Amino acid sequence: MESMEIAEKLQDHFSEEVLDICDFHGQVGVVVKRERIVDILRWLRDSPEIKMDHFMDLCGVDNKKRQGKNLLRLEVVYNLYSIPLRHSIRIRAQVPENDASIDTSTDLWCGASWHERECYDLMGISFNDHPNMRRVLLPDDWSGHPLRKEYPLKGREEWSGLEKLKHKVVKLQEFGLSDGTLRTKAERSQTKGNEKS
Amino acid sequence: MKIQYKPKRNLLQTILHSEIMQGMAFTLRMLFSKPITRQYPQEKPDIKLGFRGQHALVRDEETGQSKCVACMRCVTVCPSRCIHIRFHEDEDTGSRVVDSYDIEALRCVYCGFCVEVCPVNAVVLTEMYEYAAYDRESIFFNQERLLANWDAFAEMKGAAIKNYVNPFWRPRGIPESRLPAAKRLDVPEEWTIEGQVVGNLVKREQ
Amino acid sequence: MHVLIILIEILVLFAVIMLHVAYATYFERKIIGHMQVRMGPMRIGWHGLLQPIADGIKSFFKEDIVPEQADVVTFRAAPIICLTAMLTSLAVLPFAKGWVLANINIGLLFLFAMSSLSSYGVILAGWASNSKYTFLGGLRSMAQVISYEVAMGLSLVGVMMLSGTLNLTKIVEVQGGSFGGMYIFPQIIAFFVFFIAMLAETNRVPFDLPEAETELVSGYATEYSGMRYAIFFMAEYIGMMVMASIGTICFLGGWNGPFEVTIFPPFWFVVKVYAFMFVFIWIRATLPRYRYDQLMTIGWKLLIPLALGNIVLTGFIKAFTG
Amino acid sequence: MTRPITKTVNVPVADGDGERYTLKMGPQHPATHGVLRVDLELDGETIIKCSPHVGYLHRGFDKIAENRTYAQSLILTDRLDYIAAMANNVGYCVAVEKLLGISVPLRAKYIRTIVCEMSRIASHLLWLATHALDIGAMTVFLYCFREREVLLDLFEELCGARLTFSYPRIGGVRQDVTKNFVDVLQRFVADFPMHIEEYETLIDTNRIWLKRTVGIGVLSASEALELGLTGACLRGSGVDYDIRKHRPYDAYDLVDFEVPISDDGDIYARYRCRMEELHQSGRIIQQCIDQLPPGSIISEDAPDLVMPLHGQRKVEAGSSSYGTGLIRLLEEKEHFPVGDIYVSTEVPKGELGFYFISDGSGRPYRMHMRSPSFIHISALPALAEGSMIADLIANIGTLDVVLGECDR
Repeated sequence: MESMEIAEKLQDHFSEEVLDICDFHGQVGVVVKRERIVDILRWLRDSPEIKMDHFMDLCGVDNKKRQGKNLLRLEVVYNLYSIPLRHSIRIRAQVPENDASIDTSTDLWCGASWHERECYDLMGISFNDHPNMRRVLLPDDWSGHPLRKEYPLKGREEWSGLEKLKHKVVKLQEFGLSDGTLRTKAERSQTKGNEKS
Repeated sequence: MKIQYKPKRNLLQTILHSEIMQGMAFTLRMLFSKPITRQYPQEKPDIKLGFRGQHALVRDEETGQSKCVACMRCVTVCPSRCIHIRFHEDEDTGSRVVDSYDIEALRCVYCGFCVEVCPVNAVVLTEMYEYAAYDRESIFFNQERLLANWDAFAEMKGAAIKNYVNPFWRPRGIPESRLPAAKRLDVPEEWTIEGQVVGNLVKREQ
Repeated sequence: MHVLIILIEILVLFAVIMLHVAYATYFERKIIGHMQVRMGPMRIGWHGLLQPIADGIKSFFKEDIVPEQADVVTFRAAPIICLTAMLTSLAVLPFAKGWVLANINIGLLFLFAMSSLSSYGVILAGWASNSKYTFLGGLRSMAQVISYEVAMGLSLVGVMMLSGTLNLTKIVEVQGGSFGGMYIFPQIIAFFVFFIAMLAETNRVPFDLPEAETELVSGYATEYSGMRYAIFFMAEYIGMMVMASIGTICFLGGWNGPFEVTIFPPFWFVVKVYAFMFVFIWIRATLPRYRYDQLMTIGWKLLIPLALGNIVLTGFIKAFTG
Repeated sequence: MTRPITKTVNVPVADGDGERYTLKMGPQHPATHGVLRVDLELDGETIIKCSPHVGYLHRGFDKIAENRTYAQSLILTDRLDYIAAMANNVGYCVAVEKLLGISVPLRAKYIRTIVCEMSRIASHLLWLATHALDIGAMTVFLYCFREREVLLDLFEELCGARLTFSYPRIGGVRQDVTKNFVDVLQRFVADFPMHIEEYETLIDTNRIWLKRTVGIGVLSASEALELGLTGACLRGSGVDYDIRKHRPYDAYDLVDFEVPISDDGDIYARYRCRMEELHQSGRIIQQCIDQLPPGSIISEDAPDLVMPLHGQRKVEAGSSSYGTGLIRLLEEKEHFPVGDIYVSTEVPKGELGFYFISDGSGRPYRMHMRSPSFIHISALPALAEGSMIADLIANIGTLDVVLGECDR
């Protein structure tokens, strides 16, 4: 089935939820509200003529610098594919900034678990009822969500463990094992000084 | 396509350990085969043309200086931002004069983009690969070091340096019209579109 | 005077064996290397001939690290227990007629006792290091030694029945008169059981579970370094040699050979032991590793019944043929 | 239909009070293929609970890519699955081409297919080597490396690097193939089935190998799908899903090959699938060499490396656009089509997907990689719980994970 047809069917079925349908290079994305996302996904997976059984991808998007109607600050993108019927669709669920959460899809595909953890980790969208909503790629004590547009590329501050590490280097110096050249970012930029101009 | 499995072994094969014996026979045979080890420092690997190794600035035979015109294309394209150029504009001619050309080789990812985009073939990744050092300073290349690297490379190449063409300077299979003037070098026929390798089936059709 | 001679004999044996151990590692590395289309050690000496010596010196001068939470006394003692037990068992091995330190009547039993004792070293090392990998390695080793000791002992009962003695020298002598001069022909089942049990006893592939590199890092020796690690290594190689010697003595006719080498009486013994060692290495280069429970299954469900059956069979044959 | 994330644990505990303890396996461990940490809760040697921890190698590629041009981000893909960097490069380029609407010349397509399959062979060889080593067969390791070396030498001849290739370009490839490359490759492909037979002599029917792999880590088709597995792991469970057939890219629809599938879903089935894929890759390469058409290797409208703008590949010496000028050019939102696209390719590990959002500027607004290893590691508990430590090692091996790709 053509992706557009699926999108239209989806719109018939969930007319309240579907906000927009967009087509780009033959790939169809359906912009939906977040409230009934699990129902939408379940319908896509279970209805016999659509049968989206392969959960290709899930990722979060920060819409801060992006123009488009019906777009909220955050977005969760689901890419689904049907292996027996060979068609695909993209679902883009809108998530507001002040309540960055959406229902989990791990009940449908348990493989979505780590996708959602990654999305939480890097984008800060939490998933309700997820069995293990912790960071996955970054350390547990990391602050902030790096893929948000306001997060600077080089990070906000020095890593909190750096002081401890510096202490260790000093200790190692006593044994002649290090020349003690570990410097913080501020110190580095001082020594470089003019080089950066 | 469904995978075909080998048949199960029968009782006799189980008792005789036939499959293990086959494996043992094979390893025994390999015991007398020629080892493939290369005894590295004595036996150097055969480095192919266009290997992405140590950086160098080509020393222009006429001026004895680098060919760089400070167009900043390499600085712009560098994905790891390890090239730093400073230049000033000559007040008389309006052309750019390079003050310093630094490459932080420890940041470099050896992608070769800088060589590819250089319009005058000034910067090059040579085939030298043995330049490990004990301190960071000796792997920070400034203009003199880069020119010296080229001299070392030229010495290694010997007479062949005259006609040295790097596949990043003059990519194989790219028509000359798509290259800047300085990159339209003489190359073996194989590198040109006319000399390119085509498949047997295609050849037959022609 | 007698004591002094024995002391000198011990020293000579010790030196010879240590040299053999050193070159057994070289032998193994070379053989495995060539089987894997590489060259093995090549750097020190001609074709790496001095490599084992360099390794010995290196490990001797390396720092001896003891983990903070380890039981220090046991941790330090464990490798020594291993090595001592293995070295002691050398005393009863007859390398040629009359070439034996202690010609005792229960030689075979003594060997079993010593090889079990050396596994204490392994278990203690596993426990004393206070690390989970070593602990698992120690546990595995304990279970393995217990189950395979039984199979091995039972497999040699047939040899004892045929020869009627436990004295190793006598076993060889009696064996010389049997069919082919080797017990491997009448005792082929026992030899099969013995061979597999031997691999398991010496922790060799495919039964190298106590030190399974990809599972337990280095098993019981994970926390050891420097000389102590080298001692474990030595114990393992002496263990290999002792086991190969038992196999040679009990099944391959000891120092007997097709012709006598008068200049060097243990010639055939050494050849056979090295043939065994070669097979050890050859197997290591070929086979994957069993899982822990599969190892147990083989020990208890295959080898022990086979060995018991062999005893019954040998008994019947002996009874009917006289 | 739905299933909890972990299988119900069915472990025989002898007397009910078997003492449990935890073992933190990794991140430094010989068998975890990089920096994977697996926290195990053990009862004896039986795994009761297993939770993998990743992220030790996280470099933030998604974030970096947002601040680089499309061409520059190519080098990031080298460092995903460094075992088969070429396949990642090609996957990235295919995705960007689809986004920017660039068509690739036929010759470049064929060359890409060749290098993709070469890297599939290289990756599967390394997988077989380490998998066999994990299970204890150390000799296969060296034999596999012997063949892999030939491929790496060929890659070196083609693009000057042995590990981080950066060979394809958006709109084509960097270099044309040489006569020597084709000859050596052809000889390699002709000999390769013989080498596969050599590996199989050592392990294929070996009783120890069978004992360690048959019936271990079994996944049914629906389980594998639900866990999101792709590649040989999914096909080993009997699902016929190969992107090369489902959504052909490059020259895959022009060559003839089979997709091996097995219904057993255990480690041995996955092993057999990958071994069969080696044969098929050889077939594909042979066909591509035979059919290699003449022509250009890079599209006319491929963006320039420096200025990623349409149809301006011509370089004028001395034309300066560094500094604010270029930044402004990159920020201008009129160069590329605006939209989002998800394109996946079949890399040796499974399905490598790239999700791009373009806002028209010279840099991607958002790039997301769906890395197969990441999902495969998340499936580890389902495979390993209830089995023994030795099986955990075999299971990590059979998933064929590369931590560089997992952590990004």
